[in-house]
Amino acid sequence: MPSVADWLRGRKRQIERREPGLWVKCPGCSETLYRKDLELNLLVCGRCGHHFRMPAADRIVSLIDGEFHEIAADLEPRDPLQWTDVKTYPQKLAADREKSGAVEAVIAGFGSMGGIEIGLAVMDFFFRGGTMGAVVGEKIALLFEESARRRVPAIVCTASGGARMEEGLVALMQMAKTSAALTRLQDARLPYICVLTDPTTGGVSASFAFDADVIVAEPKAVVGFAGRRVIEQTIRQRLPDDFQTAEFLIEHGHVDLIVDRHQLKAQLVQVLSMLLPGTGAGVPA
Amino acid sequence: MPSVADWLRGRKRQIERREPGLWVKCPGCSETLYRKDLELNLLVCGRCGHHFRMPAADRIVSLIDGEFHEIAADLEPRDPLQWTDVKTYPQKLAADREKSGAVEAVIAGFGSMGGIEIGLAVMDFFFRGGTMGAVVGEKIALLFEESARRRVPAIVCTASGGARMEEGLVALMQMAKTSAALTRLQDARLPYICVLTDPTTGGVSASFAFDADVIVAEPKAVVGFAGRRVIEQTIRQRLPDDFQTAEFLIEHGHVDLIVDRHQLKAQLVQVLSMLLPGTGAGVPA
Amino acid sequence: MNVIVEREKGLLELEQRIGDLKALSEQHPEASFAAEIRALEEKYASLQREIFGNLTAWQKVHMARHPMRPRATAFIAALDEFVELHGDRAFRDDPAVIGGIGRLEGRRILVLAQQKGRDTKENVRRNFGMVHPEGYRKGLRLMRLAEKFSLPIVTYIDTSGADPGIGAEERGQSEAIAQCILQLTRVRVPVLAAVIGEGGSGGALAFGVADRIIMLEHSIFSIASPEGCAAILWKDAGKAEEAATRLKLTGSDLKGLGIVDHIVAEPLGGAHRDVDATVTSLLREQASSLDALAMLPLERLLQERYAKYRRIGSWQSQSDRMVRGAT
Amino acid sequence: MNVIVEREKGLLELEQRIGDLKALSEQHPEASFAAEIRALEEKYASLQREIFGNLTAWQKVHMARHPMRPRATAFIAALDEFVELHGDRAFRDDPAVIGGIGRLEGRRILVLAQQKGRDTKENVRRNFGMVHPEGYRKGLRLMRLAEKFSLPIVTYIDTSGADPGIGAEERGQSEAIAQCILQLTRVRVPVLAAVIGEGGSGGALAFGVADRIIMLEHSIFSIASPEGCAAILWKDAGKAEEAATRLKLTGSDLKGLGIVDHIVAEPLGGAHRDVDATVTSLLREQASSLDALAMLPLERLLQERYAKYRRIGSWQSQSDRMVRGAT
Ligand SMILES: [Zn+2]
Ligand SMILES: [Zn+2]
Repeated sequence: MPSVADWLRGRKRQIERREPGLWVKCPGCSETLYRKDLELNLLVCGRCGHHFRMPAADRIVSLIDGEFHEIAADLEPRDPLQWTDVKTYPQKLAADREKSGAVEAVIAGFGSMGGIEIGLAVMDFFFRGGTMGAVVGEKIALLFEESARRRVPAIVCTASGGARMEEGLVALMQMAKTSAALTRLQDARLPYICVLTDPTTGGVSASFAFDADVIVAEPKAVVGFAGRRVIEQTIRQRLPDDFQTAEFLIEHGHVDLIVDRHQLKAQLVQVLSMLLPGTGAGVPA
Repeated sequence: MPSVADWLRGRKRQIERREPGLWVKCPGCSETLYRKDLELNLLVCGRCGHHFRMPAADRIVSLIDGEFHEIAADLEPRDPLQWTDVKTYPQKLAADREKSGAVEAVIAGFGSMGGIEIGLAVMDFFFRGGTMGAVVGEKIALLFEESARRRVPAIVCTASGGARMEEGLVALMQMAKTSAALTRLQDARLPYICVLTDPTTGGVSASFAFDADVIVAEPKAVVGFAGRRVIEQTIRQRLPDDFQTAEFLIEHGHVDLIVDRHQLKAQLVQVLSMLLPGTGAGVPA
Repeated sequence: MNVIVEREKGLLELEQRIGDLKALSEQHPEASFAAEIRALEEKYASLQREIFGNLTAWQKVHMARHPMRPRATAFIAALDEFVELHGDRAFRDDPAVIGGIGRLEGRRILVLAQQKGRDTKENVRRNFGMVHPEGYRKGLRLMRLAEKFSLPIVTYIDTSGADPGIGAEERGQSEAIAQCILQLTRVRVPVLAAVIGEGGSGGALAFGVADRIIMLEHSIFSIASPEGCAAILWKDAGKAEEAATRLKLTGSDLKGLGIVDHIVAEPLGGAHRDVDATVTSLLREQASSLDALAMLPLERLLQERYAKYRRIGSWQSQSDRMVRGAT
Repeated sequence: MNVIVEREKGLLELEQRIGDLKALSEQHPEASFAAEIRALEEKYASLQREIFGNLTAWQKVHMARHPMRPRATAFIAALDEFVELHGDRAFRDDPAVIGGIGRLEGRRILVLAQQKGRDTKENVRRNFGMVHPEGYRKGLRLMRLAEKFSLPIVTYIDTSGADPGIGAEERGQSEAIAQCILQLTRVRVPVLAAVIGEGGSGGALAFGVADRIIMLEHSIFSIASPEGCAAILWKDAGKAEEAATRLKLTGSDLKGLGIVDHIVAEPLGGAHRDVDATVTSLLREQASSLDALAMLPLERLLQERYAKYRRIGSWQSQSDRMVRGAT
């Protein structure tokens, strides 16, 4: 297992490699925002509250108290189908690694949050659109198994376009692999909370994401099984703007809570403190 | 426990006391039917298939192979609220006893069906509209408990206007009593099949009826929680004719099967034979 | 027309007059209204006793339906902490049911409540507390959550009944209620129910099968509304008041029948006359009931729950007129 | 345009001519058409071998989608007995899913099938085999029934994917599929899946997590349709044929990847050319697989299922390029 220092070094690399530019335009209110301010505000627009997509490393820093012990950090995908479309799969992986600084679409590990020891996996939409191939499936499965072994709750923050097409049916089967591993945590009667972030669809939403004990969504996050474009092409009509948003989901009964990113850590700690026996609010188990 | 002969004597009394008249008009096709023919045809109109409501004793004869060992046959209601409206509760009970020949709105007992030992309870709409008071609740609860003890499946044929108002909250609580007893059968992993017959509503539909492993309905049986008139008064519009019918229910996903009365016994035997391990079709366990 | 609201009018008038006089006496400290004020206050107190000292069943029905009566939210707001959890994970989040995890004077609990509105707007949103199948299914989901994480279930009952509409029937109102009742009879955590307003029929019972049932003094729990009962059994809606009396739907009646365990007194004039005091009293009773239930080993708790429901309802035998059962 | 249907046209024409000649030769026993008939029959056989002897992935995609391909109902009809059980007990009975209890060569089983239509009318009713959330929830209910009564679960997979519509999203398509997958990973009875036509994406996998997976020779099982894959990865729907090849969606490809266990051969020309033979072959394979699974003690069965899915997918380590995993 890499040391905290190792992990932080990797994280820095990821943050440094972010696309450059001092200014960002907010898709919510069209305001031009100073990137540093935005980052200090957890990538939430200070004016309209728009939640920008968050790289996995930043999310982990925003949730974990201090040290984070990453697991399986050195896993890299193979190429089970020897895939080529306009590029080869290894070429695409290399490009995403270069662009995002991440080595895969999920970071998993252990740390404490508000004094409660947890297993935490955070998906990264900036790497292959957060798609799930064998490595993502393996890390999520390890998180569930290892959380059960350590007798700590697990939290997964999702952001994913679904199963990774370049790994074919091997990728689809990660839905079953992650679900099987989750049963270990369930059998141990340990809490599992899923945080749905923008966007979460397909093979991730239709497997471990919607199997959680408590499901939280970030405001306006788009979450669904089929993609918006696929549905529009099928039904040949435009969908309403709020379709598949967190607000749509809560009204239709699919998520427990919508939580602003600034309250997320406190809210997760509060929920865990009530699900775990023998804990006062915010007090370690 | 009364002997078979006792039970048959009671049954005959019930059949003899049926309202007189040689001819019956079919509500399905308006045909005038000869009562004897109708009874020989299991109270199903030979012309349009309309299923007439069936007294409990006739239903038992139509389902059980030979002997039927009734349980708790001698239970009679008390009057927990000392109820009076335009009549007293005991007066109403006496009148229904006289008219229907039944002593309460359910008959429960044990026998074999297609060679499979079962517990069977049949509700009787001709006694107090099949309403459930303490005695009905007790007999259903005994059926579940005793079936679990004997390790045989249970079948309940419902026909009920709901909980019996003259027994107040005591009657409502029979929903909890019967459900609690059902857990004994469930824990023993023994099949429980409910046969919904016309009409089944309120406290019966909202308790043990819809908790069954397999739910069968007779054609056109009206089954629901709220009564048709209550809903029409609430929403101030007329309901479609098929509302709350068996056909409506199967389309909306609430019943497994609609079975004609002539096929009912064979169908129940077939289902049980596949749910019970170690039985061939129609072969005793 | 709520008969309690009607009778309160005289009181409110007196309150107004006393208030006016007190204001006047502050503005004119030279004049002495003390005697007049005292007279009015005595009149007020005697009227209050007259009106509320001995409520009939029919009056309690109207107290239970009083528009100002505290709703489940009043009690939930007084918990140490509460996180609402939404949805049935299948069809809709039913606003007539509030569910979530919380802490009652330090005790971890799972809350399930039927919630009427406090005004017209909220009543429309909450469907006047009439639950749809998806509301019961949200409840069922949360009961399973409670069992998984060993959270005692605390319910608040306040509904005239389950929603009697087309959609509710289409989506299986019967099945939804049946599953809740079944689950509560077997759920492997303590269950504590509190009837805070109207407990109407199977729609209320879906959250009302419990190890202990508490009723606020002027709440009711009934197999049917007195109006509905009168229409069916007397075929005369005018007999609702008589039906209310005969149905034995008050807390003291039901304690007598062995169905209800504790009655929590309300302030003179009803819970809405002093919401804080009512909330405090109920929470204190809930805390002590939860502690009592927590003392029982789980298997004993489940056996006692089983025995309790198994016992409700009595009969006589045809042959020997032997009387059996507890009630 | 189905490429198999197109290629079959020449064959059907020959069949017609052979039939005509045979009829003629019966009417005119004096004339001898034997040589001509034999020549045509040889041509037919060689054309058949040419067309079907070595199908490409793309051709198999079209065989899997062939309008005459036997549906789940063809296999269910061949069971010793079958009782269909309807409904999710909450919202709707989804006709795209057929579930029920039956007996396969004497073995009690629970059947779960995705069902396309055999003609336009049935396709409309069955939504072309595209399942809604309530269809998956019917499946989930029946999986639990199977577990309760120790019935092995036998599934038939034949869907282009889960329904991609507004209602499906509103009612939680993701949750419904997720719960099915989860339940199949842990259900305490043997699970045997058979891909008989199209196995499309998560919507197929919802019934496809199994102890053993059988595929009919010309069925496919894919993460996405080749057309969808081409549109997304090439941004060119014209690349569907290439995508089909690259996706490794045929039975032999997937057996190579360790995902599929058995391939059941189809008659030359595809399952629809001899439905009875296909049905017989699949049922025989299912019966023997069920017997093999029944030999395993339950805990062993569950461990092996866990290990099987836990193993799918491999990776390399960044530092030492060490290769791990089975596939
Ligand atoms: Zn903004
Ligand atoms: Zn007729």
